[in-house]
Amino acid sequence: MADIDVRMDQVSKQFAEVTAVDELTLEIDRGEFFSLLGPSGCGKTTTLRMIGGFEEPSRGRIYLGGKDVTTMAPYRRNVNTVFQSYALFPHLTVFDNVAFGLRRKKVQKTEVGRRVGDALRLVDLPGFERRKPSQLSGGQQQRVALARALVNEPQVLLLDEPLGALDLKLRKQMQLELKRIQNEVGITFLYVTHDQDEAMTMSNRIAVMRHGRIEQIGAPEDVYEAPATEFVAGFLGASNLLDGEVKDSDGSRATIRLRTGDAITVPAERLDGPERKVKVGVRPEKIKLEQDSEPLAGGWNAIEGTLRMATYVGVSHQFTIDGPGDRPLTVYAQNLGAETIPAPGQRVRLVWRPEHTFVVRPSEPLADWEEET
Amino acid sequence: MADIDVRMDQVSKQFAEVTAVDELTLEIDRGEFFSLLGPSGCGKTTTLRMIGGFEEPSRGRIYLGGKDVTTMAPYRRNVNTVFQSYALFPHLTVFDNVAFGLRRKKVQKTEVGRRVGDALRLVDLPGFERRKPSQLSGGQQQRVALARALVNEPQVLLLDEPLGALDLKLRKQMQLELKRIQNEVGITFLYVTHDQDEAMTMSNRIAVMRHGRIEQIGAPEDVYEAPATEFVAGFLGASNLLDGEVKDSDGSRATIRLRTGDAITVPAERLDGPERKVKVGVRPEKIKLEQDSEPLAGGWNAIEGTLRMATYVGVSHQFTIDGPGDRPLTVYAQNLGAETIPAPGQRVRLVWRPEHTFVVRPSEPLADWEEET
Amino acid sequence: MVLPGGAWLFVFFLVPILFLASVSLQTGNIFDGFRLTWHFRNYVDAVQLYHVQFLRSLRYASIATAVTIVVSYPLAYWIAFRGGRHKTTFLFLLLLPFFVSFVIRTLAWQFILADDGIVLGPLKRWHLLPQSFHVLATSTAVIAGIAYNFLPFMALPLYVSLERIDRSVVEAAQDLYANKLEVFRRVIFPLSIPGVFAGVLLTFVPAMGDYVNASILGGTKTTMIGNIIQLEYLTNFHYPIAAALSFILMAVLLLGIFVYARVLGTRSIEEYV
Amino acid sequence: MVLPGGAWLFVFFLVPILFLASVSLQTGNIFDGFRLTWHFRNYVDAVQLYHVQFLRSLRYASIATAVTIVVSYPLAYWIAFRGGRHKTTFLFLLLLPFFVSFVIRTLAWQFILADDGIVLGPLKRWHLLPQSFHVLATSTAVIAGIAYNFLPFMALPLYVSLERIDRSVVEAAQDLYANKLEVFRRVIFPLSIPGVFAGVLLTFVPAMGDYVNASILGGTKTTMIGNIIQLEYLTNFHYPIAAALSFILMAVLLLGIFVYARVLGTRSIEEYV
Repeated sequence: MADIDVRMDQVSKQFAEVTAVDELTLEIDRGEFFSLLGPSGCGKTTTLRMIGGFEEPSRGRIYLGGKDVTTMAPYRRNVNTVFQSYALFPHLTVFDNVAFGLRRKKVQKTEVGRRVGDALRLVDLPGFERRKPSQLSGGQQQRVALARALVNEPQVLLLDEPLGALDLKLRKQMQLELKRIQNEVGITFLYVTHDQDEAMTMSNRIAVMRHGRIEQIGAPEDVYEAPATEFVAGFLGASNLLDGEVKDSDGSRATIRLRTGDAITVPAERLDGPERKVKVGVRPEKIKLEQDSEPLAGGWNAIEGTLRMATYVGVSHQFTIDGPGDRPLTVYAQNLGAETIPAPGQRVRLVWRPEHTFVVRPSEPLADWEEET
Repeated sequence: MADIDVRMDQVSKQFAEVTAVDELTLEIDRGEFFSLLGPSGCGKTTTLRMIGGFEEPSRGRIYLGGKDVTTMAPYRRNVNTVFQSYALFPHLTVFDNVAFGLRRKKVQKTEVGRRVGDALRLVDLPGFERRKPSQLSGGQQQRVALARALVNEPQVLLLDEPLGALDLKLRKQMQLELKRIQNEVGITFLYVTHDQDEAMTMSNRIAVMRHGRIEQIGAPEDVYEAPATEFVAGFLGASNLLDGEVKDSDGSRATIRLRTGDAITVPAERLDGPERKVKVGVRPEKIKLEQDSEPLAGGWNAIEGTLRMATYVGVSHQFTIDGPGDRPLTVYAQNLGAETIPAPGQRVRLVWRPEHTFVVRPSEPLADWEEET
Repeated sequence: MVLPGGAWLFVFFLVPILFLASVSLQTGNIFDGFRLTWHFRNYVDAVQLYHVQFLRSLRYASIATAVTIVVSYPLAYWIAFRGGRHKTTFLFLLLLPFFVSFVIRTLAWQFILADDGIVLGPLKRWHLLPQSFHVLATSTAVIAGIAYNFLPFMALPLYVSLERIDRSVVEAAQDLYANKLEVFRRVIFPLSIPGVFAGVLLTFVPAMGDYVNASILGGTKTTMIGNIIQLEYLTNFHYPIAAALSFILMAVLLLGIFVYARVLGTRSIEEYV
Repeated sequence: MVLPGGAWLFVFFLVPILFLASVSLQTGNIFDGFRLTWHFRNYVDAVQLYHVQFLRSLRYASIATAVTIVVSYPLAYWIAFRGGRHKTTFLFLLLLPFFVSFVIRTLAWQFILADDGIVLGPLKRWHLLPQSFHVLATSTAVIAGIAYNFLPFMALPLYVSLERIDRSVVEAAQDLYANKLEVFRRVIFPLSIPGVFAGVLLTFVPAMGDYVNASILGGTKTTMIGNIIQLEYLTNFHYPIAAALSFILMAVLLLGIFVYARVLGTRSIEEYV
């Protein structure tokens, strides 16, 4: 079993009337890239701040490397944070910013110079030592913030939506860079984000949070391909959910009958409870669009619908289809350049493999404020 | 021929030492959804502001519906703008915000009430009349800004990165909504953005700008599949460019020899000049990854490389490959759930059809400031 | 914090006020000493004797405040919207005269406006003005002096409120068919109202209590309540009357401030402190 | 704008200054009138006669400014960082005493600190203090008065500069192993320096020219240059000497401001106007 770097044991945090974090229990392994993913207000940042020491839990204990740090002051904890706003010291140069933590720890002067140099090389900013933060672009400030935290070689690096202020191209580039840096330094990264692509691209494991609780925890593939709840399914991408009822189930396969009468086959292990009313879903890239005149291949799930809209987005085509009961369904098809695009209004058949079908527990609908960043 | 709503004739704008817009000539048809796409500082917003009347061109003429408006004050022009910051009047209610333009035009009181109601229904905000902007979420403010402009039924609606402040999910939703609204009202939309997906999803035509000039103009498919310059190729997505030299060319096909010796076939019409040194490219979703032991299908382009990294992003897998001369190449494969993923370090073959190969004019590399939003 | 905060208010606000209140209810004279006799009659006397000066102060302060608005609004507007890169330089130049001490400034003006001073002297000598014409010792001189001296207290909050107006909101109004006048009336002015409110507060309160302008630029017919308090206190040694007058003035001002803050919902004050 | 801006400075800044300069070079007396005789000797006389008061003013203003920093920094700090939702209420309470007129405030203090006043009277009667003990007419009283009266000019810019410090920068320092003292020394204090600079400017300049505190709370040994100017002008009618003194004072202050602004690179002033 791997060493555990961060352990939270039934941690709750109450702000006046609001429960920001609710009985959260979590273990993060040494060297892991772990993401807390969720909409704004889900408690992910509060969780991070409790580990950093900026908030004290109302209940529960927090352990870093086995040591109880629940009430320890931030400056005594061997963790460092990359803040969303970067929080660089505006009156200090890049060098002095990065050296700040080392100097507080009374590291020797020559050692400071060497380690700051290494950290700036790691984030690809050598030669920027004497600039002030205001003379840097957003992406460069982000790198300085990263260097300033990493130079201290913390046990855990906490990252609070560090890429949120960057534009799309730069964000994608920094995602790869962050992953590279984490591989290089081998430090445990705890990453907070509301961007599902970001979390999936970089993480070893993801915890999807909502209303202060973890809804699902697992590898990106597991969370994406087999979401446990309606909320997780919807938060990680388009999910094409349909209401149905469990009809019968043998050892390996179960049949679910939709309201419209179509029968959908799912792997039996995806049914995790005795409920008969369920929601089944399938990811849009798993669906093949066929003309409804083609013969139906055996062993595939199939439903029919009418194409409402086809959108060209370069790498792919996105189709919106009015499915059974006029429910809108989404299908993605890679833009291979050879496909024939059906025209809006045409009847189409959507087929996918039973093993790509998932079954979720229903969630309350998203509140207004959850849309906001 | 369609009516022309906006015509710019060799328009330039000089700010002190900087040429923001350089001899720009442009025609936008009535009812078109036209996007100006480019990095920040490319002159797209200045172009929009000149059409809105907030900047006066240094040289050239601007026509709206055939009428010369080059020096006309903004309040006399029959265009309306949706500002990036929304620019709602903070002291007025939603109703008064939307009614502002109608009242200035002395529209009758009952008519104002009716049209404001219609506009709020169009943007899906009925019942919000008496709120103040500060009581609305970002997405709602954006809708009010849209309603406030559309209610005046302008000849052209100018949109200056209106979705820039929204988060990803909301942005995607508003893109579809904007497209729907434009279909419904039939007004010409001139849309400014630095987000290539946004431009491609919504537009009839796109003008890609850089350094105050238009680099390419055309339908999203044309600009994406056959970019004219290296800059356009890179700005609209990953482009996998390789240096080569034109070897020979018959009527329909030309052969380009790469530095590494591989021969690439391209449609002859893609060569638009006598240069022999060219760059050829292919979009990452057009490439199939094969084991290099498989037999090579005839008529396809093929190069070999080593897989460096495979990234899971839910809907697709992204592969980074060290290609000929260790040039990094990108390949996307839709996550169909049935593919076998090659392991990093493995030798792979990248194959694609000649008709998906494009040839571009080289551009200067991106400057630092062009990365910023 | 309740304790140090309370101590602060107690020592620097309540003690002076309570002390004033106590003195204002005493009787006696400077030779025999004063005793607290709860002599509320002092207030009646103060009002009977000096209500003219009190109302005059109210009038002068109100007019001077109005004048500062009229004068400093265009200045603040121009600097905020047209100042460009030199905004702060302009603002500095605007405020430069006020870095010079209050009294020196006012004295210089007295020199200049004197009956045979640099302005009126030549005009009278050349018979462009009657010999009897004078500026000093008129209410105009006092009001102008007050307005001049308190101008920065109006100009600064106005500038801040105008400067804070989002430029794109102004452009949105232009875009929505508002001409220059309408842009100002419908958007810029309403959004600058917090600045006007703050400026009125900062100008009116000290103007009410001022006595330097009236004593240097004014005459016997322009005495303000501040002069009376000083006179009763420092010259006549009528401490109880002086205290009663101070107390009334302070009460009126504090009441005014509270009502005013109430009306604004404290919002605009909060924005400017 | 060059024109109206220039006109503004001309009328409200240059005219008074030039007029003062002219008066300061005249000779004559109040009965025979004054004439411009380029009598530079007035400056020599002014300095010879009153350099003591001038240096005293410098000293008092410097000490008072230092006192306001020491007193208001903790107050501003506490309100900015610990005030929470009630920040503006605390700030309002802090400033409340200063909404009361300058003179009334100072008079109340004179009442309180008088030799047989509410504080010293009982202490002396109970023989806790010698009969000869007094507070009024000492330099301590004058400096304390100045510091008290100009406190808001220091507290406000300090508050603004502290309030503007990004909280996450403070957290970053804590995160990077800085304890409370180091967080203050390395981050908060350096970032509040613009506020200190602005506060010094706004406190020192009026303190130098002040005469109300010295005349109400002080005695003959605490006369400041402001009192001298007033005396020479209003009582002795030595206009040229008064003008020369004013001119020297103004020149010293303006020179000081410019040097100061230069050192700061005008940045911190810009941030606070």
